[in-house]
Amino acid sequence: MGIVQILFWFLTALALVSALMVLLSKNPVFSVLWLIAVFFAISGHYILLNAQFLAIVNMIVYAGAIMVLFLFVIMLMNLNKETEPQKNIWMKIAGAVSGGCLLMVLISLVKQANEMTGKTALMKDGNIGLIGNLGKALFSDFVVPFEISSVLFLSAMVGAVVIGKK
Amino acid sequence: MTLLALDWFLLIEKLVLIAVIIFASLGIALYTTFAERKVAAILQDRPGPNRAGSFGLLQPLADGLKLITKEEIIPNSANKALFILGPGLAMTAALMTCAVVPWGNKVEMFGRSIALQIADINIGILYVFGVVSMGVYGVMIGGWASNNKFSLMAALRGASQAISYELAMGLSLIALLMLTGSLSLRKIVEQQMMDGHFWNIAYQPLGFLIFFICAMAECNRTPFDLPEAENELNFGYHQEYSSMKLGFYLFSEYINMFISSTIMATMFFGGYDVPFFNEAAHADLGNWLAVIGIVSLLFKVIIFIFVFMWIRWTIPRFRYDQLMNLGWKKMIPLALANMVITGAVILWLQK
Amino acid sequence: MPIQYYIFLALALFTIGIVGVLTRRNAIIIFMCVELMLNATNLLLVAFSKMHHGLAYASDKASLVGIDGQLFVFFIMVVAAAEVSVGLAIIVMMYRNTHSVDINFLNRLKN
Amino acid sequence: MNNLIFLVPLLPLIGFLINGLGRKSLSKQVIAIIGSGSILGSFILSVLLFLQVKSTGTTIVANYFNFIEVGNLTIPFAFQIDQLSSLFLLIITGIGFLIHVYSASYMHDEENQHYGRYFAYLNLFVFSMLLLVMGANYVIMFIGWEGVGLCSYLLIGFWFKNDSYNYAAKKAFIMNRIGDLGFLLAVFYLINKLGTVTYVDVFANVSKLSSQDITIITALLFVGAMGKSAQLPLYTWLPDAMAGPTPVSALIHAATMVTAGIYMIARSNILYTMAPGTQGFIAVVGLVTALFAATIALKQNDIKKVLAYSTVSQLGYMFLGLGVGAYTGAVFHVMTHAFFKALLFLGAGSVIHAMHHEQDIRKMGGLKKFMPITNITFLLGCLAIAGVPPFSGFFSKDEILAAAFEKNPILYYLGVAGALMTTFYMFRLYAMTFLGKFRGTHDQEHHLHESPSAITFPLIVLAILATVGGFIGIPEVFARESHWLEHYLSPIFAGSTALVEAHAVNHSQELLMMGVVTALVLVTIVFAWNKFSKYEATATEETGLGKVLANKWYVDELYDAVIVNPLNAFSGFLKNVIEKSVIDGAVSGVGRLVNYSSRQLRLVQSGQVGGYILMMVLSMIVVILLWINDATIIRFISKIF
Amino acid sequence: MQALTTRAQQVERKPLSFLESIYLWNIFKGMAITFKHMFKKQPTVHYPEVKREFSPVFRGLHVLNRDAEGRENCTACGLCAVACPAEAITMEAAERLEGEENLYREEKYAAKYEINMLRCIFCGLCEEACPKDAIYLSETFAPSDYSRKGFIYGKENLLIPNPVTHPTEYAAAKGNRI
Repeated sequence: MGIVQILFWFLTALALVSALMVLLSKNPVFSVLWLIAVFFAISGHYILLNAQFLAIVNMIVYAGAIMVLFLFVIMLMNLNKETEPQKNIWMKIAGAVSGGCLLMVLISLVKQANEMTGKTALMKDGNIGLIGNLGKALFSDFVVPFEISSVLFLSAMVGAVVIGKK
Repeated sequence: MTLLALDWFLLIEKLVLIAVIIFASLGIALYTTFAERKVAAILQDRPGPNRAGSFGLLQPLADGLKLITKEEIIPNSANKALFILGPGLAMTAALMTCAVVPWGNKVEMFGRSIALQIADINIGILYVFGVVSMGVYGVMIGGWASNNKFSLMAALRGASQAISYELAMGLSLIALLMLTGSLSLRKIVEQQMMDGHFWNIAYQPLGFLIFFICAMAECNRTPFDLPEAENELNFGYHQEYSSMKLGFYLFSEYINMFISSTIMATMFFGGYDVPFFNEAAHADLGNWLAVIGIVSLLFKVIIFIFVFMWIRWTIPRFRYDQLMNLGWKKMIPLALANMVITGAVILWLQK
Repeated sequence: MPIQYYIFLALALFTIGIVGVLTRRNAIIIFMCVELMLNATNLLLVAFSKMHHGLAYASDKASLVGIDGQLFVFFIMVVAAAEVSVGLAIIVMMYRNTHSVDINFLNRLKN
Repeated sequence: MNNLIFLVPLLPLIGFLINGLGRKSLSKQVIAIIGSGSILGSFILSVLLFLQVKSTGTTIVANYFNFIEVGNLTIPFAFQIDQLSSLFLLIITGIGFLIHVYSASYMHDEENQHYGRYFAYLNLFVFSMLLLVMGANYVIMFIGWEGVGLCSYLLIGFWFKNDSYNYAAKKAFIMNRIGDLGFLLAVFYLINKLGTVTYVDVFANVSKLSSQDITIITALLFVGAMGKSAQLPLYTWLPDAMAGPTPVSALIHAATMVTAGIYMIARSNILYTMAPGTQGFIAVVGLVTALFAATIALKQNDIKKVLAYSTVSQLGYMFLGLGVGAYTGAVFHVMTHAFFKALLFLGAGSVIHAMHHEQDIRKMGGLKKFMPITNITFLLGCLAIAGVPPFSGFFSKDEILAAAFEKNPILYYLGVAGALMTTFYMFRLYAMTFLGKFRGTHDQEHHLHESPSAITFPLIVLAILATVGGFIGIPEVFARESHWLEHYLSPIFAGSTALVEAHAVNHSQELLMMGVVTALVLVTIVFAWNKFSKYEATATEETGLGKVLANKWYVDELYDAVIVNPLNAFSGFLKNVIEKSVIDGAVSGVGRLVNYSSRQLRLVQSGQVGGYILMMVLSMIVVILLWINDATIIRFISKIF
Repeated sequence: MQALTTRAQQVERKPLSFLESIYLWNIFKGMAITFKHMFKKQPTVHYPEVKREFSPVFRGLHVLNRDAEGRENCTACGLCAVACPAEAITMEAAERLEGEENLYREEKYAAKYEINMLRCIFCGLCEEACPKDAIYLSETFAPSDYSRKGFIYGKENLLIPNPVTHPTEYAAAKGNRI
């Protein structure tokens, strides 16, 4: 087991445990922090896949900006364990069971998909994850979506301000 | 990422490097606290601390000792885990930044060529931003976990300040990155060292100014020290902290200052480049070249730290609305304008 | 690594997101679970992009096959950020009106 | 020229849009200019088209787009310009233009907004009528057919603040609807049998139809014509339609709309020629209508009512002509009738205008000296309608009567009787209005004056036309090959004439008949003139037949008793019993059932987003399970447990 | 509103001009000012090593004097207590017994003499009032203690060392007086 494998399994375990803890934490602030841990784990996976740019963008955008917003909101609303609304236990069980069924069905689906067997993801080689290549592709082939997404951002910003000002 | 290859010598080398850099950072931060007091005294026509050791040089140790031996108080209603996590996060985030800074040229040692940089990654400066954005969590978590309204307010104040100024900071750097065409800090330094190239400050004075101001805000230095305004705003996010946890917060701030000075020196002032000295022509100096480089970098850093302090002891703090106005209405448009102008000039020169 | 590992990991994360949406009542947590699901897909996209790239890489080292997958991830992040800004604004509005973030109060669909 | 055809109906449509939308902002002058100008444009184009058709003699079919395309059925939006339609175009646009000019002055007292509305309706009417005439198939014709119905409703109820006018408008609309149903059924029948409604195709494939089919189609079409052209028993709307402004009466109820039925039958002449049964029926209905309406007209005192019944009567003559196969005669009469009836209506309008909306002829008299132009033109119109040679009515009516004589002398004699009655009531009307001494109030007398030139100009033009219009159809008796109209229309009726063997009445007999009829007419004129020029208002009640006639044979009452009241009672029964208990019961029962089951189902709709998402996830699972191979999934699941 | 005094001035609140709103120029001016101070002479006296000269009329802690033979001058007349505006001085008198002549100069002496240093305002009136030169204010200052009680100085704190037995301490305590 090389260092890549070790890191892979470590990050996978971290991601899954943290993701579960997002659900299981009673306190929303802990949920946010666990979710940040998930994002870190996923960023780690990106680094393993040599998608450096995405790794760091994931960190800046998700962990650095989006989750800060979540924290802001939660802290300003003063949400904590006591005020956390809880679902009735049967609903929780139903949700968990149906989710588990979905996972099982999906996994069986993937297991029997012949296209996916024997394929591997290239780990640390390959330069497509580097910022130079991504930038070239982004500003040549994907420049229109890029501009449109900037417009989307602007409108989202305006929307957020308008909603928030009411 | 060479880090992941199972090259044990490399691993040891990097570990040693990490240890050295971390301890150096801590030491420098330690003495920055001392310098702060000394500079304040000098600017105010006072001698400053001079009791512990000659010229008070042992003062930081005494301070540290005092912080460590003080009683640790964790408020009853505080969230214990997060209360401890907060300063730890702040410290970690502060220290993690040094990973991508090139401290000097390569040194030849034990038959290996060792780069004085923990990791020369493709996305160097982005990494710095990523880590800096993590720094917000230390403040927020600490402020929230204290379970104190004033701490929470200060934490939110600090977080929104950090986020606001991070934007302008990034934008101001984009203009510079257009010039360099690379995100790797080492590449940026090497470009500045080349013949016929001036330091980037010559090309990007406005960008540097914006970056400098934003760095000051990121470090919560006066005039942007709203998050920790002691008497005026009922202390800051660390109001409930005492002892070493408070020390961590204060320390992380000084480390931040040190690191941001380093980044500024690297990005705009040639890093370990010695002015008017052609390194390439003096290859015979061997490892001493690296030492000269490190000294040069540290010298620049010290000047920056001094400027930080100088400003702190000159300027009163902004009001919060002024701070936000400055960030959003002045800095960001300026940075954008700088970006557009730089882009236009680059295009014009390239035809 | 075998691509299936990544698929399973992404599926597991995705399912955890779904279970979170199903079992929690806090609108913010549900929103976070949606983000989790988005991230699961992002991970899968990157893995697939590297899988396709790996096939092309064997013959051509400079090949850019699979780069679009990573760009999709980039756009997903953009959309997610926009979504979060608006979504959180909505949640804040909701909190102002109902003084709660419990989605069970949002049962206007009923009438 | 051919590519300008679409402009002919388009101009009035544009006029309609401008006037309709700008009725509040445009000045009256502009509205009048737009309204009349668009019609004038159409008229000029129509003249050009007419000249082209006249010189080349070809039929132009302009195909624009496919109006309906379902399965095998393709109904193009197409215009057909041939001899018949070009002639009608001339009548519609020409008289329409004159009436527009007339209206510009006549309606000048209206508010700006209503003035614009009036012209918009008028233009829309002309547009619909042009569509009706120009359409190359029955469906386009039907669009125009419905359009004129709509416009007549709108125009009759133009003064919508008066309830009785609205009632009249509704009556016209409903009567027309009854007829339209027949038309629509005929079109469906055609589509069913032939799969096409285009004239050319239909007439070419007539031989494929059995005689029964043709009879049914023609009968149904005739029902449509009965409604539109006010034939017995669907005529009662026309007299009531006098509620509208007088120019409207002139345009719709004299010159154009009511002739739509004639046009339609003339257009489908081949079908009718092949259905002798229907033709006989038409002849009888036409004759009965002619006599019936004439008798009513004898005793009417409302100037417009007299004219309205005379219109019904004249339409009856036209149908008589159609029924006896004198298609040319019928069309000829349409044309001359358009001239003199428009003239008479406009003259009546002029009188009414001068009398400040007094329509009772008993309160008029002696208007001759106040309104010389109106007097003369009205007199010319009366002479024309009475059939005094050489006025236009003489030629056209004579042609129809001659054809009727060929068919059956009884038809002829009755027709002559009707013509004499026509002469009598027209001169009664003339004498009571213009001769003698004024019987109105002093105030009215003070204000009596000749109408402005915008009113008299159309009168003069129409009077000239009514006088000389007959010369396009001089009978064979007087000069060989002199019947220009017959010659011109011969391509249209070629199919019919080929089917019916020509047996002309010999000339001496015809001349004798003409002489006798003319003499009788002149006698009647003298009689009526003398009788009514010295008319004095008496308070005596009409008795006997006079009362019956004055009350229009009690037809409206009869309809009320026979149709309306039972229908009302039946509707009441349906409404109160069937609707309430049966239909409402069923509907409410279904509603209650749905309500109940919804209330049970509503429990699923908790409004909780979580519940919905749970459902979503479960259905996803089900879909995937259905999609992937069952065997593998079972194997997989059994492996897990 | 009518101004109450003529001294009231309207504060001008103009919006900042562009240059001002950038802050930079004024910041540089301020920084130049602080930078100048780096080169100013420090007025600090490095106290324990360097002491500032007292003025001749400096009034420090009280001292109960002895004469050259080591006898207490005080006769417990109470004039100092009367003179004291802060009423900080109390005393109890006692008669000199046989064999105590070497201790007290007069036949009456202060058996107990207390000054509350927390009340004392160091005005020096006691010194003025004393007919025997028994009390005077020294150059010693800034006493420190852990409790308020410690600031009630008794004779043991106030008495000057005996010039006969402890001549050096006496000299030090006496300072440059007389």
